[in-house]
Amino acid sequence: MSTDGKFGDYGGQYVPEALMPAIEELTEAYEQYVLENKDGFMDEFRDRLTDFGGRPTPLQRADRLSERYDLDIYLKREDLLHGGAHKLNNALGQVLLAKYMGKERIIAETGAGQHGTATAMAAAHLDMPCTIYMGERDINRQRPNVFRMKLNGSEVKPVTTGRGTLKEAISETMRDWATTVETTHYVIGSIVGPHPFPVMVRDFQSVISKEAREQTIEKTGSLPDSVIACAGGGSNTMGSFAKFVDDESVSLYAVEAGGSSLRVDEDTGVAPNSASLSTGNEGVLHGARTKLLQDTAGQIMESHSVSSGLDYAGVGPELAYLVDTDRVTPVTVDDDAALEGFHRLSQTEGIIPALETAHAFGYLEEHHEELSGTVVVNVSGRGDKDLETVIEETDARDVPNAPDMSMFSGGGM
Amino acid sequence: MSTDGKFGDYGGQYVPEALMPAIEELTEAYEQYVLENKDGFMDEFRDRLTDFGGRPTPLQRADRLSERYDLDIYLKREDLLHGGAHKLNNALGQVLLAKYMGKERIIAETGAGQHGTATAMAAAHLDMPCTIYMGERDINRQRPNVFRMKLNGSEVKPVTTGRGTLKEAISETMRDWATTVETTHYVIGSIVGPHPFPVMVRDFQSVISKEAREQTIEKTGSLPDSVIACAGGGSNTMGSFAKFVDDESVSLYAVEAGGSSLRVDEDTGVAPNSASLSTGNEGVLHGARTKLLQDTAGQIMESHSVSSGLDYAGVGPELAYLVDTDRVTPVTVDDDAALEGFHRLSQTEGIIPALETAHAFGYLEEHHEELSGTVVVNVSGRGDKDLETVIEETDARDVPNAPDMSMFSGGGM
Amino acid sequence: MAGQRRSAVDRSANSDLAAAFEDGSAYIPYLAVGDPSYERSKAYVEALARGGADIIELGLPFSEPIAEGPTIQNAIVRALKGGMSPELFFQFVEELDVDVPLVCMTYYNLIYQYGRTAGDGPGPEAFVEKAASAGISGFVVPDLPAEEADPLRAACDEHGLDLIFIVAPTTEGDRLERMMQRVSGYVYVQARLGTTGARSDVSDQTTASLDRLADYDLPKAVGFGISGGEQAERIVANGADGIIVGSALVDIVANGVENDEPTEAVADRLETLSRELKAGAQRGDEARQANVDAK
Amino acid sequence: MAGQRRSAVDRSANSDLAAAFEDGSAYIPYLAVGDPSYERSKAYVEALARGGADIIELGLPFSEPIAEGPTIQNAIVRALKGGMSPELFFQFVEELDVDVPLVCMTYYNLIYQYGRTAGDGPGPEAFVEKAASAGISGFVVPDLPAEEADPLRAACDEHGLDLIFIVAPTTEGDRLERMMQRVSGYVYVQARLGTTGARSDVSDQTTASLDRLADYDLPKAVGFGISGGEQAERIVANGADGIIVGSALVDIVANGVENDEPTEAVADRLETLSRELKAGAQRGDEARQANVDAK
Ligand SMILES: Cc1ncc(COP(=O)(O)O)c(C=O)c1O
Ligand SMILES: Cc1ncc(COP(=O)(O)O)c(C=O)c1O
Repeated sequence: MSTDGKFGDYGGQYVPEALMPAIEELTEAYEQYVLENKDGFMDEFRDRLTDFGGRPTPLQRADRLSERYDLDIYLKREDLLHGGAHKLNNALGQVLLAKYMGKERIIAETGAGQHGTATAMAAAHLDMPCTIYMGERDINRQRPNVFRMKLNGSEVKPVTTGRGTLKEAISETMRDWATTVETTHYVIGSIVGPHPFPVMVRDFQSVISKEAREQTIEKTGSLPDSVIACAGGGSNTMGSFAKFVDDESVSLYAVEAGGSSLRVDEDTGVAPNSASLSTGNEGVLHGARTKLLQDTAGQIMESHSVSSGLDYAGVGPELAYLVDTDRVTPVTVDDDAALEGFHRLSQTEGIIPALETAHAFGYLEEHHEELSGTVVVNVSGRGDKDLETVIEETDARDVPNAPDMSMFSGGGM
Repeated sequence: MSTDGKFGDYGGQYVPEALMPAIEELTEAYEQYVLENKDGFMDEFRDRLTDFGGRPTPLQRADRLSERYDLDIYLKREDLLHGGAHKLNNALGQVLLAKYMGKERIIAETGAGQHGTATAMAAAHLDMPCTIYMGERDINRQRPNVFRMKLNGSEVKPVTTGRGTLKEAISETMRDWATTVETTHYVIGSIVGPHPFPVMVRDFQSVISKEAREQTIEKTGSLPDSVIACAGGGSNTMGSFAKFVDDESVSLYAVEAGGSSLRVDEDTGVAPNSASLSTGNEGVLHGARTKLLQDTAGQIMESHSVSSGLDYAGVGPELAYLVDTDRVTPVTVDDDAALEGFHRLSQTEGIIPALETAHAFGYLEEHHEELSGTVVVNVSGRGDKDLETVIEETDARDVPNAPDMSMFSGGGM
Repeated sequence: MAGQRRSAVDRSANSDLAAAFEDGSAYIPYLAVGDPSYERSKAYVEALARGGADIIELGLPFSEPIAEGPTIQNAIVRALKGGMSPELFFQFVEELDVDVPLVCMTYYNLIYQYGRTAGDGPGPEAFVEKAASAGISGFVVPDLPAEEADPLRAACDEHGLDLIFIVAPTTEGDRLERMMQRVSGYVYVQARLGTTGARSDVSDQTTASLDRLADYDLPKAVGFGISGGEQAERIVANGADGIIVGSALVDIVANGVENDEPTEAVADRLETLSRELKAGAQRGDEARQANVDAK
Repeated sequence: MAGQRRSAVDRSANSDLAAAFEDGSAYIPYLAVGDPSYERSKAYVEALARGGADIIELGLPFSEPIAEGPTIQNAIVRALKGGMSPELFFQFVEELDVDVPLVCMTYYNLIYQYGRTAGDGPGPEAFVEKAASAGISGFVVPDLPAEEADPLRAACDEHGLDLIFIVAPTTEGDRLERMMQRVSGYVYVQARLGTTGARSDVSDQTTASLDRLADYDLPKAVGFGISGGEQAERIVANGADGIIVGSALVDIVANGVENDEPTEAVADRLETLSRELKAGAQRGDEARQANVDAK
């Protein structure tokens, strides 16, 4: 697995000069602390993931879904991680690394607020001052998460440029970093950004597949036939795939947000989806060369997904590479099917998934006949954060398997 | 530990005659399945708690609190259990038991909605139709939880009698049970109600202290000096204490909701607290003899707490007995101190606790000087469900350690 | 009523209640005391007596009436709002101008707590003593199964009061035996599963319960869901020694409250329904007698 | 400017940019092309030339300008809203009626993508070729560090264009060396950490950077935060070979938009500030000369 920052032509370090020394410093820290366990960094990281984070998360057989699809379906329960999503694996790793590096302050961007809340929790836990940048529009869509960050003592800075979503928040965080780089570490939220972020975030998240691989063998006696994970930036995805990449018999499916349509209008610059792996093409965004949703001129498009955590125009360079080399199969699930998947998992397994995660279950429903044997699905997060959106979106369309929600529609939660 | 339904004079089976056969049937099922592991019931229960629930939950050293109080503080992380509170230990056990008993339907009451959501999750997981009774007023205070129950496929029935809170919901569920007792199991939410509920719920919850005891010995080489848990009905409390009761060196503190004042006005029938152990007296409620908040005539009082999960006028008979025999020390923490505890844990450890749980941290702050050595605090649940209440209540009073929340006050979440 | 009987009542029961079943089947109405006010409630109870009640069950309202359906729950809420309390209840009983035995129906906590108020410490003795002196003949306590009843039974014995138990459709075998060893006065046969409330059908469960009780030498009064004369007739014809009627009467009180009717109008309707029920029960007696004669 | 110099530019650079530094220090203003519209923007850029610009940096707006502060970000948003695109940018350059060398400042994705549009597949060649033919003399690409620059450097070499790099206060050692091996035209010395934006102080970081660069034989233009003539003077006096001014000029454009001012009024103010900056730079030249003469 690459650690030199390039995945074929993807990856790299396309950042302002002012950040390059920090990125070099971080690369060195990554190599020493993460790869070589200097000062016992990785030991402390694993201990804290266990005690603070709640690892290992279970691999649960989904009895009712298995029966429905005549498959052996196992759920990797990252929704049980502290904070309610896989995001803490990375946030805790990076905040701890910043501490080992002697940094005094943490900054991070957040879209849906999941990475922001994970970072705020980790920063509180490790006593690091923390500022989170969040698009103003996202702030309004995800108020509970904003509140959680503040409760954990983080400062939340609204980003008003552009559409006020994740893309703008990342840009703004990079600007802060360019100004404060000597004392500050930027905790990026997915396997995106300049090297060493994509490999470092992957390494922190790969605990998912490390555990899932062992757990599947323990429970079934062999490797799974397929692993399915949703893909926004791709951190839960690569986390779920990393330790299976060398197992050639294991099919890997990255489920992207198909939004309302896969048709990308390059002329008007609007992508009604967030399927960068499936419909994007090569370009440079936020520090890395990767697959992007961009218009013909190279301007980044406004992406769309019912789940704000998948609503990003780029994707991790490593995933782009694994797709090009046919190791990972990119697939898409649209908003409607994701909502159905959300309701299905809630009703049949008693697990309310994040809307991001729900895409993976939408895929299962639509393509289970193409799968066989043992299937591991990563439950990247829980859906508590999405209740408001689910009420609105379920109300706005006809979701056949939704419960009656008339008592909720209209009023706030 | 008692399994005959009496704890000294407490406990018993004060229920309508129509329910007695069901209670006898349940007692027999409890003895066979739970105590004797008939048909491997306890094995399946433990497996499902592990894979579906996420057990064991960690015992985490709270570094920053330990430093603050010069104690060795460990957190038992029940907030990481699926659903976000200890409630699933019990709900999963009872729904599974109902299945083993051949019941076709589940009913439950809920106050804050935590037991209701846990039951709804367990019922979905085990494919059992489920109806949850909830006071109308609680429905309005806890909409996200109502929505979660519905998402899991449960029916939520509003209870409009009385004040529309937990007390009324329990009564209403008993009424349903009296009508449908042959096919239906009533999943009670705490260590209250007629025998065998108090012992059965305790046994399902005692996994908390079983793990915590082993984990403390593993981490510190010896037993803790004290165990602290909040007490509403007392299920997380007895769950945290059960395996320590015979360890006489371990002090056990049950932290009750002091509300706005400990003064109980028996003449007007209003208790501005929910401290049944500390301020109540003996009586019979919801099937058991125990300590109650009641007026001079024996009418049950309107209790109060900022945390709806503690807002109950009774308490488990076993706890009442352990208090009378001086094994458990009942203590109280008022609304203000609980809110401060909420903010303190959020900021110093990166864990946003349930308002119920926050009471335990309020106690720690106010009485840490009386404690020594190793202290285990049960983090009975996470606070996501309480965000709205915290905004309102923090806004309404002066909480010195609260973050600036002006952007939230007024508007909904 | 002959044959190989197991005697359920060796204890010396209050003779009032037994007497009420001597002239054919008994009509036993229930109202919540204090619903909707002390004074009106008194007028209503007196109307029941005028309507032919043989025994009256007086509900002492408890804040958590887990055995009641919505009709009686609401009555209890109204009575509590109106200020009803154990002390006022006893005053009510003392002041009541009726000539039939009175049974107090309430929940155990009120009985249990009364000792504490009286300065005796908790326990049923003080309540029973006070009830006896106020003129109560017996108790029905829906949340007190036979297993928990010994202290109350002992206090009743001491003061010569009856303790009535409810036999549910699900009560049988050892449990039934245990209960029959403790019951006195009459047996309250619960017509069907569930809580109180007026319904129009009479369940098979009633007949089955009466059959199970056939061997016990004690009046069996059937309650839960009786609302009219024909029902009363059928139930008595089927073997009941009495009928207990609550929700159908409480409905009249509730209507009175809702429509702001004068006390006398409500009382008249209570009296009228009582007459209908009593007449139905009497027809039932005749049918049963005809049956016996025919054999 | 003598002594033991390391030659940074062995490559054959575009001679226009070098020439601009020959008559004393260069004044290098920046504006975002298309802000707030194509036509107005043209008038503004021409005003810069009238005001004494020696080189003009023309911003081709990119949707994610991660190196810009709020002032230039907003300019970019205005320009994009106004429809600015790479094609229009080149048309703009072709139509522009000024007599100074033009540098294109943009982000790498636009350069990289242009090949795809042109049918070549992604890569910088097509963009550089087009830029050269439209009359661009060089590039500044803020998100392209030396490590990723080889393809663009090669394309520039092929078309005789310069590639300017930004030296940050934190750039030193191997990294500085790597950059200086690839830079041509001039070095953009970033006056302080952070993003673009007008500020009134000149940091010590500027002096330190100029010192680190002293041994390299290439004009050093200082930018980031220069807003007035006195600042320009001080910076040049301290050893800068040129001053780059962006946000202070963009502020004038922004004010024009906000207050709905006519194009000429805004252009006049841009010209006036340009004269002030140019004059300041010239005073700086004189001070430096006096210094040299004094030695
Ligand atoms: C639960 C959950 N899953 C998935 C994602 C998508 O991110 P990634 O693709 O990096 O895992 C998010 C992002 O917020 C998330 O919250
Ligand atoms: C998180 C949490 N803790 C504690 C309680 C109180 O219940 P118990 O005392 O039975 O543990 C509740 C009840 O809802 C709860 O949600």
